[in-house]
Amino acid sequence: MFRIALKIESGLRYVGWLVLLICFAFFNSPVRAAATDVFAGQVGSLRISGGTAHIPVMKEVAKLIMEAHPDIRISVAGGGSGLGIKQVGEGLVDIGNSGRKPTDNEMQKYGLVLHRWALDGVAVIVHRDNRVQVLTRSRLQDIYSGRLRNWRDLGGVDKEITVFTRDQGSGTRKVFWKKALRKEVTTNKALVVASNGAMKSGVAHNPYAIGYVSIGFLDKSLAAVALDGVMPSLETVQNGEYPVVRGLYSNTKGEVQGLTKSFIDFLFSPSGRKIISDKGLIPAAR
Amino acid sequence: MKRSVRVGRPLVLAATAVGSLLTLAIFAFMMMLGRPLFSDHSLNLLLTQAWAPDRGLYGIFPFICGTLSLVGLSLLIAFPLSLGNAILIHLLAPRRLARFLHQTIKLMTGVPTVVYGFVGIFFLVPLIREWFFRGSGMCILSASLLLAMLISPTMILVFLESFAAIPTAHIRALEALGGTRRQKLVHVILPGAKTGIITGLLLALGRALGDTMIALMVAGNATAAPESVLDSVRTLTAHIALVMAADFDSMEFKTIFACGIILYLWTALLTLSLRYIHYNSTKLSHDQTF
Amino acid sequence: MTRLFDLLLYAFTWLCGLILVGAFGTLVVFLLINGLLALDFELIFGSTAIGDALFLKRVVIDGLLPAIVGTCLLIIIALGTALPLGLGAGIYLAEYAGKISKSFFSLIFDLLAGVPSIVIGLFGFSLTLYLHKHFTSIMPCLLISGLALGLLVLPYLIRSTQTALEELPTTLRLTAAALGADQAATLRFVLLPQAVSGIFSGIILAIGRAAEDTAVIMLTGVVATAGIPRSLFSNYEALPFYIYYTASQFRNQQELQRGFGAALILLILCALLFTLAGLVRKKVSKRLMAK
Amino acid sequence: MSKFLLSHPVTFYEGINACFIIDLDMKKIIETENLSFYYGKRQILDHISVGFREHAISAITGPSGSGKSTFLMTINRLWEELNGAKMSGRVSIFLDHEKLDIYDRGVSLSWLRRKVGMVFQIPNPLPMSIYKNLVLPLQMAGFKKKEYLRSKVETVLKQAFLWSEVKDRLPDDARTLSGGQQQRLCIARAMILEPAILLLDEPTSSLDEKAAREIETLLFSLKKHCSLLMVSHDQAQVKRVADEVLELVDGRISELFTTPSSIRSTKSGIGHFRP
Repeated sequence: MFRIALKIESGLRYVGWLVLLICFAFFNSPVRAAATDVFAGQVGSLRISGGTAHIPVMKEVAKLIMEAHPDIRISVAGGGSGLGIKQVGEGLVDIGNSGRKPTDNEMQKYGLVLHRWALDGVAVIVHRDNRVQVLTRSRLQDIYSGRLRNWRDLGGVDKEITVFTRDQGSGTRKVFWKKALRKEVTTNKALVVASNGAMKSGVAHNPYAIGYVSIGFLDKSLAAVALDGVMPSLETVQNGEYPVVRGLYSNTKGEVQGLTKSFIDFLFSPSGRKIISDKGLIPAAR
Repeated sequence: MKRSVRVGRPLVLAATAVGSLLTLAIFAFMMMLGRPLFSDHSLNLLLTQAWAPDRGLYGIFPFICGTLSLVGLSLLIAFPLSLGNAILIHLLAPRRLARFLHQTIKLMTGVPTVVYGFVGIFFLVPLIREWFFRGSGMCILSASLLLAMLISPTMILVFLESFAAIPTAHIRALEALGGTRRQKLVHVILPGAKTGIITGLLLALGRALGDTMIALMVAGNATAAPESVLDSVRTLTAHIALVMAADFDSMEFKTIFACGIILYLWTALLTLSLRYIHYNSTKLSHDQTF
Repeated sequence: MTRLFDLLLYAFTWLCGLILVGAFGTLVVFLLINGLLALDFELIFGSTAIGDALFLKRVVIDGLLPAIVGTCLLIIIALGTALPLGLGAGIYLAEYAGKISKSFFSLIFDLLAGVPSIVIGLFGFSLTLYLHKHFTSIMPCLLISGLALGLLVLPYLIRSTQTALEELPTTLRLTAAALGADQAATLRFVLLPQAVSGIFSGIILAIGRAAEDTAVIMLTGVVATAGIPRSLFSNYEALPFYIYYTASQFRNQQELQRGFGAALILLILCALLFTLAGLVRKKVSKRLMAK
Repeated sequence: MSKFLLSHPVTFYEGINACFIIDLDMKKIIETENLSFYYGKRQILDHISVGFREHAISAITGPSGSGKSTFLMTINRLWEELNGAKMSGRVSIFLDHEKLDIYDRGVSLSWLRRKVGMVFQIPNPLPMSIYKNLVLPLQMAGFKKKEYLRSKVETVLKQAFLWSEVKDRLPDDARTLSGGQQQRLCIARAMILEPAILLLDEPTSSLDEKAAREIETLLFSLKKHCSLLMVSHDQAQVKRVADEVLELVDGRISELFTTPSSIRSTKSGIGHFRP
């Protein structure tokens, strides 16, 4: 008898928990960010791919929207600018990001519409313990071409330089190659990574590494290198002192509409601009 | 009942046919999509040139070298390691320890390769970087060590199976002659397990050739052909994974189909040689019994 | 001389054992140290309330839930398509095939078993591109990945079905035949029920393989952020890709911790599956021995 | 012990194309004509022509390797499940006194094997419950009704003197039974399809004396339900149970004789030879 009572009691406890859980699920309604109200009532999915410098902003915006509106699904993939342009052109994604302006050829072929929502710089980075934190562009060329192999020659420790570079489709690579390396060919001994994020963590965890990332990825875990005496930062990029700058683009095929339009519009809204500057980039006007 | 006879056979035959067609379709598709490579560029250039898209060179020679050196080194590490472990478990270790080792190795076959890669990046790479004067730690050596860990369990299990398959009569005969454990090993077990050892080696080779994640995460993916074990390399598999994320109308994108075809052919060759060895050994044992 | 050889042999083999177990131990301990602390509800559900997440009321962004769900869905699709094919082909090879067709088809399936997973992923990807040209709505997605993974695990299923049937004692077949069973009835009433645990161990191995593989899904539609997929045609997240992605893209210590947690979860999951498969196999062979 | 007198050889031909008929009035159940059998290149049976009586226990004896078991397998065509075997000649069975060539194209294997049951040397219950073992042949033949299956199980278990021993443990694994019980179970399993002929391949050789005797008694009682053809190398057993005996040596007929008991029961024991 006692045993049965015990069983019932524990059973009840179960039910209690379940009820609590369900209440929790249904009444704990999310605090809706007013900024995403334009998405209210919209359903469907949005596919985004391409440039990896865009990812932190894209993820944050997607998170904000999806949390407030569970009926909307936004997927964010990397792949690089080249892939982004190609995929949006082929209709594989709704928004293709690129860290460079699509070429005229690309724009014509696919009928792309560009949305430049941020200004960005490409910063040279080293490990934060590295003593070498100032370089001239010709020194940088020496390092990336493989003519200069040891940090000792630059006043650093006696260790081989590990050169990081990006894959062929990267917009960051293209901008860096054109504006920082002045089209110097990169050594084929360089380690190749596939995204800004990978470049950042690769350099941050290797005391003898050098690489380059979007300034949005700069933080205390690594050291930015002053190029020709100019430290890469929001100000120097904005006032044009820092030489390696570019726009961040979100490209669509034809004029935007529906969910895609709302998403792009959000990037230019005050809350969108806030996210962009929170992520270390300079919001651009339409 | 009657109906199940009539339906059953065509049904399973259809399943077999679909499975086989898919297998062949893999090859056909890669040939189809990689065709421009064979017509525009001579195959020779593709296989011997360096990789420098900036200069219009789309050779995958460095990646072939990278793959072979990585796989070669990992086999060089894994083979003695596996043989030693197999001998230890089969012959030398006390029973309980042997069972423990055996279980551990079986468990190791289940470790996902991405986990090896993950631990490699955060544990092995910094170690290698500090131990050696040069290099970034993301190199052939680090990747081979991990790859050796990945393929050893497979090899050990095949070795053990072939050790166990040696007729006890042969071993008893040697024991009756007063043979020591070492003599048993040298005169009976190793010669008797020759086919099994080669089989294990080839299986492990196939596994190492086909692995993507360890090379992709740990070997550094540099596009130069390697000169030392501390150099960073890109394997054919990693090349596919990396360039896949590039613009797919370009010449470089098409090279990944060449990589795919090469990998397919290599593994097919391995499968065929395994067949051949197996066929020969069964024929041999057949001849012996009659 | 002999002594020395013996000594060297002992030293060498023990060293080998030590190295391998040591390496594996290091791996496990390293993951445990770094990942154990991360293992909690927040790892899986992120900042979303558990109830909301489970009832799909809110999207889990900072947790592993979408990745875990994605991996489970992949397994279901892969097994759902590969199982009928694998069982059918395995039964055909074991029971119906003639000598020549048997050796032909087993060669083909051996080839398939040898194909690297990235090549299978490439096949899935190029198939998608090809289909996309004709039907624009087809893109890399959950369904494509699941199908490609199905192709990856197909040889495991075929082989295990075939061996499970072939290693059944001949007396079983003779007995059934003597009782008036034709081939189909023998299969349905006697052989398959007997082979079921052997086949089951193959299925578990296939699940482990599908859960673990990264290369295939990397090429066929997995992404870093997608939430729990709504349809078969959407992008998705998966556990092994999450680990790969975190390894190179983590932005802070918290994300790295989650990566360790995910690696630990995947390791435990696969180890469990492989152990289970081993136990089932053991039971089978024991039973057959008893017979 | 000597319940039967020593048998007398009726015919003994070093023979080719010999057809033996024990009794012209006798009702035959099985007849073979020029039956030869090859396994690979080896000849197992060499032009055997012989007939067996209805509702009797016919025994086949001979040294090991003389082709006894093979002979048995030609009668339910079980040899066709083995690889590398070849057969020539004719084998017929008589159902309702109508002769039927069992190698005729129209004969379905499943049907034949339901009509010609078989019990093996080593008891071979399938690895499933006792009940499942018994109903399996019926299920495979397409019977589904639960009550019918149950009643049939009870009937055959009673026929096989096994009912009282196993009626409470039908769901148990059949392999938990003793050897003798297992063999009786197998006989019951074969009988559940109500065969006209029951083939027995040394059914008692793996059992102890006591279990063997039980089986023998069982076989006696089964004579009224069907005709039994049994391979046995145990001469004493043959004397105890067989109504007629065929002795094979090297695939040929060495002796064919009827035992006194059957002479009594069939009036005439004279064999006739027809070239």
